[in-house]
Amino acid sequence: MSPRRTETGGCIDRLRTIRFTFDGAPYTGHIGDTLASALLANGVTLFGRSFKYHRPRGLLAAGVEEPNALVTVLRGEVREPNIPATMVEIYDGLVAVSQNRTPSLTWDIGAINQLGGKILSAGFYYKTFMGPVFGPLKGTRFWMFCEHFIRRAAGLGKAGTAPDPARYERMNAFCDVLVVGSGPAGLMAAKAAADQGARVILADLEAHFGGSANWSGETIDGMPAVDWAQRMAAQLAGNDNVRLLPRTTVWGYYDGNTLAALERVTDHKEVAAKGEPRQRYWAIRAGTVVLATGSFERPLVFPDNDRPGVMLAHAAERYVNEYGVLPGQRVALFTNNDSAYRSAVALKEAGAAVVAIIDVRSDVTNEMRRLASDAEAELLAGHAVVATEGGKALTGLKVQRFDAMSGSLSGDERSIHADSLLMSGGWSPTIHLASQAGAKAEWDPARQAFLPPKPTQRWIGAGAFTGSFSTAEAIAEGRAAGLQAAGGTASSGPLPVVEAAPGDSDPAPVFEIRAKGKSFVDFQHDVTAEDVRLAHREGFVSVEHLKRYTTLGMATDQGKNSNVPGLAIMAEALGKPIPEVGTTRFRPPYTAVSIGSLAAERFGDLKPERLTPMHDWHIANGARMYSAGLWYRPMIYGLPGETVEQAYVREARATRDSAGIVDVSTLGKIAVQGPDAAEFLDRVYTNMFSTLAVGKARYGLMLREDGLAFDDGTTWRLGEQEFLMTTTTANAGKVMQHLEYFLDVIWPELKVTVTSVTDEWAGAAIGGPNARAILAACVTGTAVDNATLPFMGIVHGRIAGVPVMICRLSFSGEMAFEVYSGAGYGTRVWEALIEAGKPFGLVTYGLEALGTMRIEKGHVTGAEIDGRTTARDLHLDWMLSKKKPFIGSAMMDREGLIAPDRLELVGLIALDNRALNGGGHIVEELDEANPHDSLGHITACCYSPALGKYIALALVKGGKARHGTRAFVSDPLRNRFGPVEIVSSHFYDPDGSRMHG
Amino acid sequence: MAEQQLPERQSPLEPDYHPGSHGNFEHGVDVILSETRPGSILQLAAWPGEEKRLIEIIRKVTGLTLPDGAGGGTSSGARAVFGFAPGKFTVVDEAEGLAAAFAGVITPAIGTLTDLSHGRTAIRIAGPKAEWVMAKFFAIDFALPAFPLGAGRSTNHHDIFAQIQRTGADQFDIYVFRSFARSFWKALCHASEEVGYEVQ
Amino acid sequence: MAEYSAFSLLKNALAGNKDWKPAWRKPDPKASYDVIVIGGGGHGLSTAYYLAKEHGITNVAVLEKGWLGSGNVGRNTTAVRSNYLLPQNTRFYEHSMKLWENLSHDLNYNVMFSQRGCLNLAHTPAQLDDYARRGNAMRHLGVDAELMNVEQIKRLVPALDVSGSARFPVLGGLMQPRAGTARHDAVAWGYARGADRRGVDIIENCEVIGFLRDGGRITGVSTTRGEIRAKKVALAVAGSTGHVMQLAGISHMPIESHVLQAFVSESLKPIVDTVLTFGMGHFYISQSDKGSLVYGGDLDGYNSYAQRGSLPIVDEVMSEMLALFPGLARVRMLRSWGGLCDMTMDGSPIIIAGPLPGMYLNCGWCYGGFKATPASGWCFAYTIAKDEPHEFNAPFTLDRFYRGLIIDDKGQGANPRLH
Amino acid sequence: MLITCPYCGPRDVIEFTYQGDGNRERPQPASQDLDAWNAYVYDRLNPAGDHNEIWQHSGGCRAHLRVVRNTITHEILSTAFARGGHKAEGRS
Repeated sequence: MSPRRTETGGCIDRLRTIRFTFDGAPYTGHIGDTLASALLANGVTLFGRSFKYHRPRGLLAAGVEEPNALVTVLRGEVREPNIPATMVEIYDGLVAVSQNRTPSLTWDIGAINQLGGKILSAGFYYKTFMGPVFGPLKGTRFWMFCEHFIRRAAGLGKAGTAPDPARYERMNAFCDVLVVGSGPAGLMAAKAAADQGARVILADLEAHFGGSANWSGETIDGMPAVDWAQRMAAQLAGNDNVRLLPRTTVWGYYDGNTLAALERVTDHKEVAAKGEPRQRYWAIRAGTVVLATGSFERPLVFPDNDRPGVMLAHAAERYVNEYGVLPGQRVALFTNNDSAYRSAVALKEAGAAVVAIIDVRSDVTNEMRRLASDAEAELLAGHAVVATEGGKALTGLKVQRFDAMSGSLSGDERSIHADSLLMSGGWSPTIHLASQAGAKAEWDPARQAFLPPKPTQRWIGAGAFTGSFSTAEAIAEGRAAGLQAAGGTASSGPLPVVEAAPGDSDPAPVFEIRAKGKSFVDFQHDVTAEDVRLAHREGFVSVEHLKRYTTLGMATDQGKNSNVPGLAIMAEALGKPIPEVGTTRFRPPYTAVSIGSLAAERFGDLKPERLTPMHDWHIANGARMYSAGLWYRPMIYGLPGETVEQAYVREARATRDSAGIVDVSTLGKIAVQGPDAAEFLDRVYTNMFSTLAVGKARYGLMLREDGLAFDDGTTWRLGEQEFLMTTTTANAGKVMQHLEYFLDVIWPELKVTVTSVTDEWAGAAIGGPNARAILAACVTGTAVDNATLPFMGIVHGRIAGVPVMICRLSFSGEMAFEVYSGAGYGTRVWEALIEAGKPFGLVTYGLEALGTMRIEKGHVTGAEIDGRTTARDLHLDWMLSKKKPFIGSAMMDREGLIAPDRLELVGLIALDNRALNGGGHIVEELDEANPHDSLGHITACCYSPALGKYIALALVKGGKARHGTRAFVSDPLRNRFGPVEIVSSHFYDPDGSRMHG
Repeated sequence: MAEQQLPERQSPLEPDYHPGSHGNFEHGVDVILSETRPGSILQLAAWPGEEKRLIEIIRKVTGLTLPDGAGGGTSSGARAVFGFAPGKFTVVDEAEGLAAAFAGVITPAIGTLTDLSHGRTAIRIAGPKAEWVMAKFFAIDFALPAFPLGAGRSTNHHDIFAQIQRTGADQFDIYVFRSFARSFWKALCHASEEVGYEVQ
Repeated sequence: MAEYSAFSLLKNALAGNKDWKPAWRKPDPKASYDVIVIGGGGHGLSTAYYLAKEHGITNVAVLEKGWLGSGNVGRNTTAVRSNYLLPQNTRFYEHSMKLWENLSHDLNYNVMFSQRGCLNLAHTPAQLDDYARRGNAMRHLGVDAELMNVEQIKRLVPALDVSGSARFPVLGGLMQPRAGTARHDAVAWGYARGADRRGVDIIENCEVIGFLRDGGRITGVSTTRGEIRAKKVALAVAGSTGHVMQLAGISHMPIESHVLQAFVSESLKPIVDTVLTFGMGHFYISQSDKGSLVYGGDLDGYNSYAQRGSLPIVDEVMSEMLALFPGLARVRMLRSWGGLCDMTMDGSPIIIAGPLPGMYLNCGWCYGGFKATPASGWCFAYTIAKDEPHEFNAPFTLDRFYRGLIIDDKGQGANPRLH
Repeated sequence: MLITCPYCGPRDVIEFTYQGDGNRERPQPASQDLDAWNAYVYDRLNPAGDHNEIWQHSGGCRAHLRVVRNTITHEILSTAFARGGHKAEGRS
């Protein structure tokens, strides 16, 4: 039997032993234990080291607010740092290690920081490390030198770099009533709402429903509260309209009554089942939320209140009643309120010696005196703890007479021998979610606590959350809240009867005992009461300044323990009431949330892959794929031993010599249909489409409203009222939204439907001198000669028995055709074309060759239409119709858009016969060492097999006026500098004789 | 067109379509996944004020009567129809060639017809955990009272746009863009592992 | 001797830290000033500081509606960089960078500017070319920039997934070595203290509720602490520009107020030693000296004055984070918050004399405001003192939108949520 | 945030794309009034309070909506089709 395990009691299964390790040492515990309770049962008192001073720390709490006992849980190489030991359910094989200590928890060299003491006061960083004004360490160097060491000393746990093999999932849930918290209030609320037929979700961050009923030792309806809670939970579990979510922390209250919750599905299991997520992220859209989140007990601030062995009183009650563990053998309690008396009795009943109850109040009720005597404890009313003793574990404490009104100490110090000191500084309702929902908390002077604000979203509070700390109140409020949330009004019979220890919920307004020594307010971040007063002295008096200057409340417990005591100390320094210092708005998350859970199903799968109908063919035929947005497109079809440049040069050359084929299925395609389709296109494009004949296509340019170039592509007139618009691959979605916006918002009178048909059609572009012959060899049902299929003409026919639509248009500058078929036939048609092309030496080509041929032709793409260029900049002004207004026409001639110094499209030829790089700049002066006065930049470049030169498209100031002149490419990032000639962007076949055939 | 027999279409799911039981199926298969491969998927759109006439045409051509209301729909064994946007409907038929049947009757005065038979991929999820698996992807309420039998919904999972029709108490047909279909299918299979799934 | 130094720290520690003075006074407002700066954030405070320091104008009040630094100076992700594409922006931010490099000494306040570099990751060859274009543009203006290859990146950030099997493999990146991070609150406090020591009145809890006018001219403000007159009234109110301009009768501006969320993780031992951005989405990350990962992503994408974020952006940011760092799935997000951004129609700021007589306007910082703090105040002070812009802020006019002289680093046009 | 699409019912904000200030009026297409065009393209009413906005249900029915939303509380006060014409018939 473990030294501190009680003989009986608790919700653990004593028949089932669990084996685990902590810092390499083997321990045992039972099912139902947390790592904290199991280690405590094994006599472990030292759990962690504090952030700044590396002081030894034990357990302060038993729940989610634990600031000291943070551990890293290991699963093989995968590390989960900074988890409170109080929230780790033990399982066989659990491996946990302590943090922020070198070399070990017991002997930590970081503890040397304690000698720094008052130098390391709040804000000390801001006042030093600035270094010399002159010399090698001027500027930021000295600080960065110091920072190097500071960074290594700071930080808590160590994150892993091994990819997490676990899966995370998101779940979208909808309910009428979400109940947060499953204490007596939450259970009653869930039951009442469920009885009304509402869809109910009940979530609790603990493994077992019941909340305080699991450890209060109270009696409800004649049975132990824990049994009552279990019975309630079992009843709820039997309802089809109730979803129970244990181990689920509701951490965010967002707009629209959307709540975010984290379910720890398998963290307590040795192994997950197949497909089971480690954690599940619930996004819950709730009709009404019942907040029954309870309250937190507050620590008291007094010298050396951080010594291992000093614990919150209710935490000790939880360890005893819920886990069957005594936090100490000789226990003293220190309180400013009645609740600690109940804790004293619980400890006594579990077998501890309660040596003293130190109460700051001199006026203690007879009821409390009776509880003190039940606990066989000496009652020291009107006293306070002024010191604790011991090293890494508490051995005793000192008390003095204390006047709660003045805060003054008097009389002699008295030593008390104890190995556990339990403190209670009153209770703060857990109002975080209500605060997140959008309103300011209100200070209640009687409760000495911030109470929830008036709801700004649809929620109802119940129980300790509202400041109603007794179980009887919780039960009544819970049922009322559940009824109201479900829209019911009927009273449902008598309420459960509670037998509980007496006690007044209002504490004495005492937060700090001022005596010599370090008194901690924020345990993890080592913020002391003196730090708070220093902040006051330096003017950091608003609550946010206090937080930011001292880091109070910024630790992993997010101020759950320190918020109110810190405010109280500042309020006293200012001589103002606490609410005038202010309260912080709580923001999500309520407790820290794993990043994996938030990425959820997108962890390891950030974006879907978009595949063309011929994708598998490309892969099977050696294509190297290029990721373009979400699409995958062939980059090259390389032969063994070929470089990328060799491959694309071969592909482009073969296309120009004979024929090449490329997958163009990714082009955006939009069906534009309806009686007003032509009129609509006239407004959308800079050029005319209403004049386009059926069965013909036309190249079109769109501007944005502000007059800059937006997108280009060909649009095909398939019928009087039916067009097929193509867009660039990258802009397909944007163009679609653009069109929809104008149809819905600006011109609702137009009868036009726009539909994305990108995925309906597989597209193959076949070009080159032999392209027509290849088509002729495989197309049936139509001729493809010049008369039947002239430039920009469209015909319908069949290839391999499949209907196809063929448009004669060219991006490569060759005689070329785009062949469209239903996507499900894409590969079939593609293969038929390749088969037909075999006698002609048809090559498949990828994006690189496509780009090469378009550069040779001087066609623009997204690299030139980059959101900053105009039609004129790109020499597309011939497309700007003067006969009609169009989107952007009114704005395109503003002074800045027609200024002579704008960047204009030109061609470049490398005169040193070396490759150019995209993003290289152009300069006039030969001054490689000192890059300056950029004239513009390269947008696209390649080796041109047609010209036998390295060429590029560029945007250059002066543009056409520089044709025929020389300049230099200046690319200091890649150490490339050399002469270029500026030429027209139409490098190849400028009069288009090849494509017109 | 319909007179000439057309070859079989290639499924976009092909290399990742593995019939059989998968995932945590030892404890039972809780969803069945399949690609239904309808021959015709059409989008019909009516101009404002012409919705009733279009609904009547749909009834005449398909025999399916659309219930009133946004997102209303119905399905028979071979055919299905549902509203997915104001004045817009998706009509699905097992057989190819449904577009031809509508071609003459949807006049320019009524609205437009767009053939999406190749452009959309139809995936069916059926079984007691269908709602559970669907809720992993889509932020809509799949409970029967909120999403009645036959009804359609337009929604998305990040980049993947989906039209969903409830074709059974425990069955949904999901229409996704063909180019995204394989990615979605893989994600759907992955998400179904937890409950055990069978691909038919 | 400097007020703050290692020596003074030791001396005070020996005295029990009882002798430290308030970082700035808490004066009541006077009836009039030469200059009123509305907005006690980073930009307002630095404006006051440089008015006093560079132009000898010390009869200045900074009016803050809440607590000093309660706006974006204390809500950002602390990155400082000057890696812009367009020369107008690069010149301005580089001026800021130079002020940053000496700021701690200048203010006698350690703002912890740490030049750990800023690395923009590229995931496609086209993106790498885009970054090269930007880096070369910087180099042609004398600003540091270099391309890093995958091996160099792996050495710099070992936790990063640079495997070719990633959905968006890392192909390289653009590094600005002199970029880095600073302690955001310290910047506000340092400027406040510096301005205060030079005679500027910093008045907290003083909300402007209207403007005083003489004819068309702005002659002061009415506040929750009474009327205050001034020869010049300067606005530096970050996300609230739309609202404050409405008080001055200007209802429309080329600005939308948007929320940008930011996140920090629990404290970890060092793992990310630079400022890093993801190229296939919108994600950036650094690690604070305390060990918290500090990161964020895209705007929520709609007008808001609420300083509260929406859930989809949280999910998006975390998803992108794990695409880069699959080992951090079990690290936990500890805090989140929202800051209000004045998003302009081209993503660049506005610093002008005007638009009303007697008024000076500094706004439109989108989410680049923190790194701009020194240069923004410096240029704004110049503009207020001289009644004309300095060449660094001359391009940042209000009428540039109408004249087509937009400075659109991202090329997104008049769509604020995309800048 | 949930926005109630008149066609699709309440949906998460993730399904919507913000299209900005709904008070702007586009000049007639042939208008040469550059001030009016500038105001339409660049100027925004940016109130702290109720705001008339355009949203597209881009991840749903793709209709554009006129939404009145409070920019301080994010409360949605009303939604309607931007196009008009189609009447919302309530959800089935």
